Amino acid sequence: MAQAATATLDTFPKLLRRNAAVRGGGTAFRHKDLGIWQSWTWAEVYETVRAYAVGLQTLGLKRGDKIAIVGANRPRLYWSMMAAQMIGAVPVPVYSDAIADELAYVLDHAEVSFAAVQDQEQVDKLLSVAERVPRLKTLLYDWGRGLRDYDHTHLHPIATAIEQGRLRLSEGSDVGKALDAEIEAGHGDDLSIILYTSGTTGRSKGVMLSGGRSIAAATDTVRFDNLSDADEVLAYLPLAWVGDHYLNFAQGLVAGFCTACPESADTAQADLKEIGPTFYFAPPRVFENLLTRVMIRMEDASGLKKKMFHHYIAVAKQWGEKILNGQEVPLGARLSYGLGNLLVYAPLKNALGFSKVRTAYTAGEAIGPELFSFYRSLGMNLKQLYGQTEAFLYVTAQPDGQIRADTVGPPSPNVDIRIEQGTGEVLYKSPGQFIGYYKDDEKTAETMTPDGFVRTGDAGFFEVGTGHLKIIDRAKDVSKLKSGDLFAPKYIENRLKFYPNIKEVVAFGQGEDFVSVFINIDLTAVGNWAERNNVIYGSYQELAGHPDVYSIIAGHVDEVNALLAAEPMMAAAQVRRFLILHKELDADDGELTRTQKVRRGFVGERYAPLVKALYDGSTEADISTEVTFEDGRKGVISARVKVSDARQYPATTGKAA
Amino acid sequence: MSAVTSSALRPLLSPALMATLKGLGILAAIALAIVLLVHSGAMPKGSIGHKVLAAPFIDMWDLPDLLVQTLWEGLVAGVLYALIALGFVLIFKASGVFNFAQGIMVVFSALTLVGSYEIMTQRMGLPPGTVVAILALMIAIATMFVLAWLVERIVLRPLVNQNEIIMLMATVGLTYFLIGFGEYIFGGNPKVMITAQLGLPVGQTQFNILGGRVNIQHLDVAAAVIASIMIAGLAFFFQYTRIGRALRAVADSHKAALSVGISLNQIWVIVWFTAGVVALVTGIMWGARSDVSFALEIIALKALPVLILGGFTSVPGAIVGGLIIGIGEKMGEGYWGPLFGGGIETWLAYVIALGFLLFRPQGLFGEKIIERI
Amino acid sequence: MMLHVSPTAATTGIAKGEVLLNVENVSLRFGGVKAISDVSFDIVKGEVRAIIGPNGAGKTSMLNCINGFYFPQEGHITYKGVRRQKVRPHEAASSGIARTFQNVALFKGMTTLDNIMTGRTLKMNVGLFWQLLRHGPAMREEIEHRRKVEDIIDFLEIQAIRKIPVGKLPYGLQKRVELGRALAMEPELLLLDEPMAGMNLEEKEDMCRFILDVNQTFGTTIALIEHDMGVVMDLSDRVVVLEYGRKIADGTPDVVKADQKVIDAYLGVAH
Amino acid sequence: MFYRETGQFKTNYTDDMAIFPIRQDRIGIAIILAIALILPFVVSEFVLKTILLPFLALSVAVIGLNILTGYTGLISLGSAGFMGVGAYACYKLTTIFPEVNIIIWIFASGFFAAAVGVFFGLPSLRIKGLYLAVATLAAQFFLQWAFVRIPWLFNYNPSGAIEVPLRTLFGMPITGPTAELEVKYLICLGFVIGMTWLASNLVHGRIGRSWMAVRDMDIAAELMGIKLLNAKLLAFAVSSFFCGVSGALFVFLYLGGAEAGTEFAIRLSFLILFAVIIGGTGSMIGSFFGTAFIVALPTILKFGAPAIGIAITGATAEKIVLMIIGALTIYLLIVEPHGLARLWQIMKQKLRVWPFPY
Repeated sequence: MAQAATATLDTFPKLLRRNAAVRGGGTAFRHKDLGIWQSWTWAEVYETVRAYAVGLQTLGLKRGDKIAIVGANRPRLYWSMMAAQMIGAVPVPVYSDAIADELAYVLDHAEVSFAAVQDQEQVDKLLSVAERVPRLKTLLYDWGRGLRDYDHTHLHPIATAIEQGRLRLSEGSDVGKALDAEIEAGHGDDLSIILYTSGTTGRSKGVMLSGGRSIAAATDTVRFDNLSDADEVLAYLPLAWVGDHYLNFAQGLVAGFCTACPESADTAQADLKEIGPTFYFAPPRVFENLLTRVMIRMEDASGLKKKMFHHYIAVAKQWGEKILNGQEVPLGARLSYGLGNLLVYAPLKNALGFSKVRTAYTAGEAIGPELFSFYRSLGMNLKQLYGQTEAFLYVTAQPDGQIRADTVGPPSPNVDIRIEQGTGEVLYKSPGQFIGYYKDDEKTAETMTPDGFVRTGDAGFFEVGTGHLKIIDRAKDVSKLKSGDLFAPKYIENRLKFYPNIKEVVAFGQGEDFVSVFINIDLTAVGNWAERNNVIYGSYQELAGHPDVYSIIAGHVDEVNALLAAEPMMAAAQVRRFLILHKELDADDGELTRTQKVRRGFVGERYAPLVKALYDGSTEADISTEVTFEDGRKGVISARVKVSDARQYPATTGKAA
Repeated sequence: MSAVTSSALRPLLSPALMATLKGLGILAAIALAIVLLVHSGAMPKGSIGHKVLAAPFIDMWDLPDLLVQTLWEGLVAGVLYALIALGFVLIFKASGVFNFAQGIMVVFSALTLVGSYEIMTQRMGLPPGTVVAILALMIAIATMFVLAWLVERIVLRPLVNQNEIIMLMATVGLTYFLIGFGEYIFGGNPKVMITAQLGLPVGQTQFNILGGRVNIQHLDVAAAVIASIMIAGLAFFFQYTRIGRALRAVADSHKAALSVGISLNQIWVIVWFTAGVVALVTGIMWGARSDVSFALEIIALKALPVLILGGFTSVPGAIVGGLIIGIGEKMGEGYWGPLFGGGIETWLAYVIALGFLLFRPQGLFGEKIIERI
Repeated sequence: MMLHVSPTAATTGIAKGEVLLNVENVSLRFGGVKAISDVSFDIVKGEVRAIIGPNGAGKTSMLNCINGFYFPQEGHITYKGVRRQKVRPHEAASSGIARTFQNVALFKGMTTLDNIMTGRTLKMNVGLFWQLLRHGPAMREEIEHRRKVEDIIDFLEIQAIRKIPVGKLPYGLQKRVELGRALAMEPELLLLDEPMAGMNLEEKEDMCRFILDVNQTFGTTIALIEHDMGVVMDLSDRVVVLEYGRKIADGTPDVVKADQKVIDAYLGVAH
Repeated sequence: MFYRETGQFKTNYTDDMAIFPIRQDRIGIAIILAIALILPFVVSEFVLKTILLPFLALSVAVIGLNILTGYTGLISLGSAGFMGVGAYACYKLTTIFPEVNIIIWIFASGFFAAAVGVFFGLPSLRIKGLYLAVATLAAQFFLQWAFVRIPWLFNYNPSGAIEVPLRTLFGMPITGPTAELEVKYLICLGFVIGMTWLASNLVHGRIGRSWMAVRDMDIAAELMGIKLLNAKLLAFAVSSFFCGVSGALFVFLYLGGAEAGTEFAIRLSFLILFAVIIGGTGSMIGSFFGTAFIVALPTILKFGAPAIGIAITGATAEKIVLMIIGALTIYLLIVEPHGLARLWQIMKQKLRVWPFPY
């Protein structure tokens, strides 16, 4: 059926119409609101979106117009996208926690004339940048608290827009017919959405995606993971991120599964548990935080329980993955694992809300092998994928049975990959790949090769024998030490970040004599350690500078150096000096991207005195930095940071490479 | 005694006096109304109204000797109620615990006394007499001390700062434990108090007055005297000894008590021990009037209405309340009881207390509570 | 989502800007101690009225008179044009006066949800029979009011603590729940006794926002006692200043701030 | 550990406000009910008679007192008296109108107890705490006296006791000496289930919230528009109703004609209060725990000790039982002043968050 239908199902509105017809009674959306899971069937959503589309038309939204979507995951914001697409307008989801400056840039660049936002907070934010976004005329909001006394000439509740649309649809059949015509007028090659990438450098770029390609890509992966309308996901990732748009929106419409929206950010964890999704995606740091919390909570358990927990976790470590992969396992081990499942794994998954997860993905950065196999050993089918906004997510993904922590798997269905000679850069051609960057042909040309391949900017190679792709680092970041030895900063950073005590690492070494790193400690993990050892601290800064903390981190660096020494290509790039930063790297200060990736260059400039200290042999250095608080105020923090030396290991396998 | 108690009474006098005057006024009005009703013929002889409102008073007038006898018996019962209530008040003041076990401590202590006397004379072959009785008395006192110490250690200390209901239930638990323990050690059969052996007077004297005869048990006189001495002694103890002052301080504030240099735990032991001794004295008196057995438990509960009348924290209140209940109960039983088929003694005290509660919830000597929000 | 809690103003006939409550020459004594002497002021429908003054000035006693915990010995309180005789707290409640307390008077053993549901008691009237069965009208009523309570929970952003016993909540959240409980009564006059006492800056800002939102969204008249002068000046339309049970000033925040008596008695001393 | 709540979400308020919102709890309740139904056919007559029947009959009274004490915060020491009212009311009703089914009368006798309860609850408006406890003692002693002294109540039987007549349901004897124990048990069980259902319905709704509001903070409750007198009297009425039904069950289905006047003595009042406190105030399930504690413990001690070879006479056993009940009560209060229900709750919470400790 799908095959025959896809020919015409080339836009999301058409898919929505299909879902309403095929599974009208099936649940399309849930939202924990007013204490219960409000639910909408596909038929209801279709009806509502139609009404909303007419309402938007009435307010003046036209084909080709851009409408910004700002807010948390809420059904009405998803419907805003659907309704806009229904009449040929282009939704532009924007990160809701973006600061005013970024927001103004994106809205202006995208030439939005409409915006559908969540609540007063977003309305205020948009109004505050209104002068810089001259085209923005009409605001719609989902939740009206505090907005009662606002000037409502250009401000409308979404509910009212829907009501008006409904009214017009009921007035005469020609309105409905006109709408049907609009749906039909939509074409697979039309611009479907613009997703702004946060970008590790410079301003955000608007990635243009077409409906036809998006659907083609989603159809492939839905089949790849056997997703169906019996599945359920919890939408908690930022709306503006490709992951949410792909995994929840596109796959949801293609497979017809139910998308559940949490009540609020505070309750997301509890809501996850209530819903019990069957398909789950989270970046490695989420899994890492969860594991850290698990371990911390277990610290407080009684001795016997702790013993039991660790015993069965060890059993799982030994046998769990093998059992999950369907390998041969002795009966005794199977029994022991079964008992562990009863006592530990299943209850643990239940406590985390993962009981019903059939397929889980992680992506975005490298995941620690320990971390990865922890979840897999519990019987949770966690896999890795490698993707990009420009590809509309999937470039590679791990099929069941070929799952490893150190690769990102073979190419996804219908994806071609080639590795550029010399630079090692990964290029791909995928069904979902983008049309181009919005209003930036230059960048588009840089990224897309004439033969239609897209540059990922990442360096990697195919593993011989398995055909799995391995990503080392950003292609432009892979560089050489003064000695000419290879220096892949990300590789070192990731190795260090696998330790729960370390939250963030920035490695330096390009053109230098040796490698050195900045370290951010993880306040939760180290704070917990401090509590248990009666170490008193008043602030992050104080804890970071504590001598005992330095010696803990030195231990981790030491271990990583030993690991690096064992790898021929990396042995020369051991960490010689490190320091623990006095503040947490923060997206508000521009040190991280909105997706929490380190902006290495920026950090290097910002903390230049510290970098200098790493290489000039001094044992401490003074630094003062300007910080931005949540409310936009700025302040300065100053500190004296200690620099520490790390132990070096001889290359164990000799300099073969 | 008078000097001591009156100084303790002084601050309470004005509200108490007011209440008493008010009460007397109301009583006088009621009496006048009854007289008028009877004289106007509205209540013919034999009518319910006459039976309830007039006949008992006419009886009192006609047989004054019986009235005196009843009043005396009420007085003695009242003194004993007052003693039990006193034990409650002591503990409540010092530790805020409503000691439900006070009544059972009365029985338990008396049983220890009689029981150890029995064991010494019958099983150990010691010669019956005053010497052994005094020895038994000392054993009983020692037992009460051990009990106080154990209660502080095992019950109060772990439960400190729990709410009053929990504390009450703990003492109810203690009650059950003591009943079981007492019966287990000394057997469940009623025992006879060793009245004579303790040197208490027995026998009775008859007075011919008011055209009739009034029987006065010597023991009752002794009971009244001993109770009075006891109360005076306690008042003296509270007023003039260091520990006594600490105890009073603790009632006001725990910190103040600590500043006197006595730990709260010690205070509790002392208070419970004191209450134990009071219980022992009560037990001897009561045991001499009837048998010693746990059937006395019901009588011990009578202290509760006494407390309601007098307030949980007032020593004079306990005394006055005890007398009112004792006399009221005997008069009620004697003059109105037959109208209800007798036996109203079991509940009359409570109903009297209830009546008071409805019209003066703070008790006879309590201050009017202003609830500030 | 639009809020479903509707202001009751429409039914009372007192228009915005008219006098809702008038305190005339009220005096209150405890035994010989005078807590309030001859105080008069009015509260106008729709305004935020602050009552300020040093400790012991009689502010809380004033609120207690208004909602029936105390009966003033002299003077009158006129509410909605009716001069009140002795009014019991529950009667004050049914006439549309709600209240929060200085030291949080929540029902500690109950959840946030149940606490706020309690605020709906007056609006619920299905009898014992259906309550026993918890079906039919009783359940319908329960659900109807649950919806309204959920609106309040949403409004105050306390979804995450919906089913947690309030005794376990931090102080700031308890205050918020208490406000929620008062709002559940859909009051016409809301008395807030130091709504921001013991809160940190962020919590105070939140609470300010909620109070203003309540005032604007539902048109609820608010009388509040507060110590934080900044908050008072920001929030209130008019301020009455008490000292030792007497009124020493009354007017807009600016006027009061400039009043020499106030500066001497209060601002100069306490802050 | 056995609680796997992931994926249990509520899409409407009816489900969300259900008394057992967690599926595993519902399954547990179903299992317990199933066991309760087959229990009389598998246990010995002795267990049925000395443990199960008094357990069921008393549990209704314990729930009743829990409504008053646990939910509304008012202490009563007169529960046995109110039970007596139920028993005598039922006796009078069934002897005056023998043609009406006894089950209806057992239920109806609750109304008489409720009326008496309201009367004795009147002082509760003005007095609180221990003072109220003493006031309810007045009820206890007065009622106890009335049961003995008013011969009309026991139909002038020379024994001075209720003589439970033979009554049938569908032709099957359910009360009186010829009734089968199993039948009595099942009737009792029916009452217990029904009354528990009613009680938990009540405490989960507006009335229950009013009670708890009065208990937790009466000033604030009044401010919510709750009339304190009404709420308290209603609590007295409902509580006494439950006690009354319990009393009728106690005499008609458990004692079956023993001398009832002495059964409803102050000690029983205390036992019921014990059960409430030990079981856990403000908890339905706690009421059952508490009842089990006070009913089963004495029997187990009395008959269990000889069974495992400890030779004690019945009389000694009774004394030891008293000691143990007393000591255990104190111990429990120290370990968990909020009763067995709190322990159960903690355990349940542990199971829910397993393997985590909190």
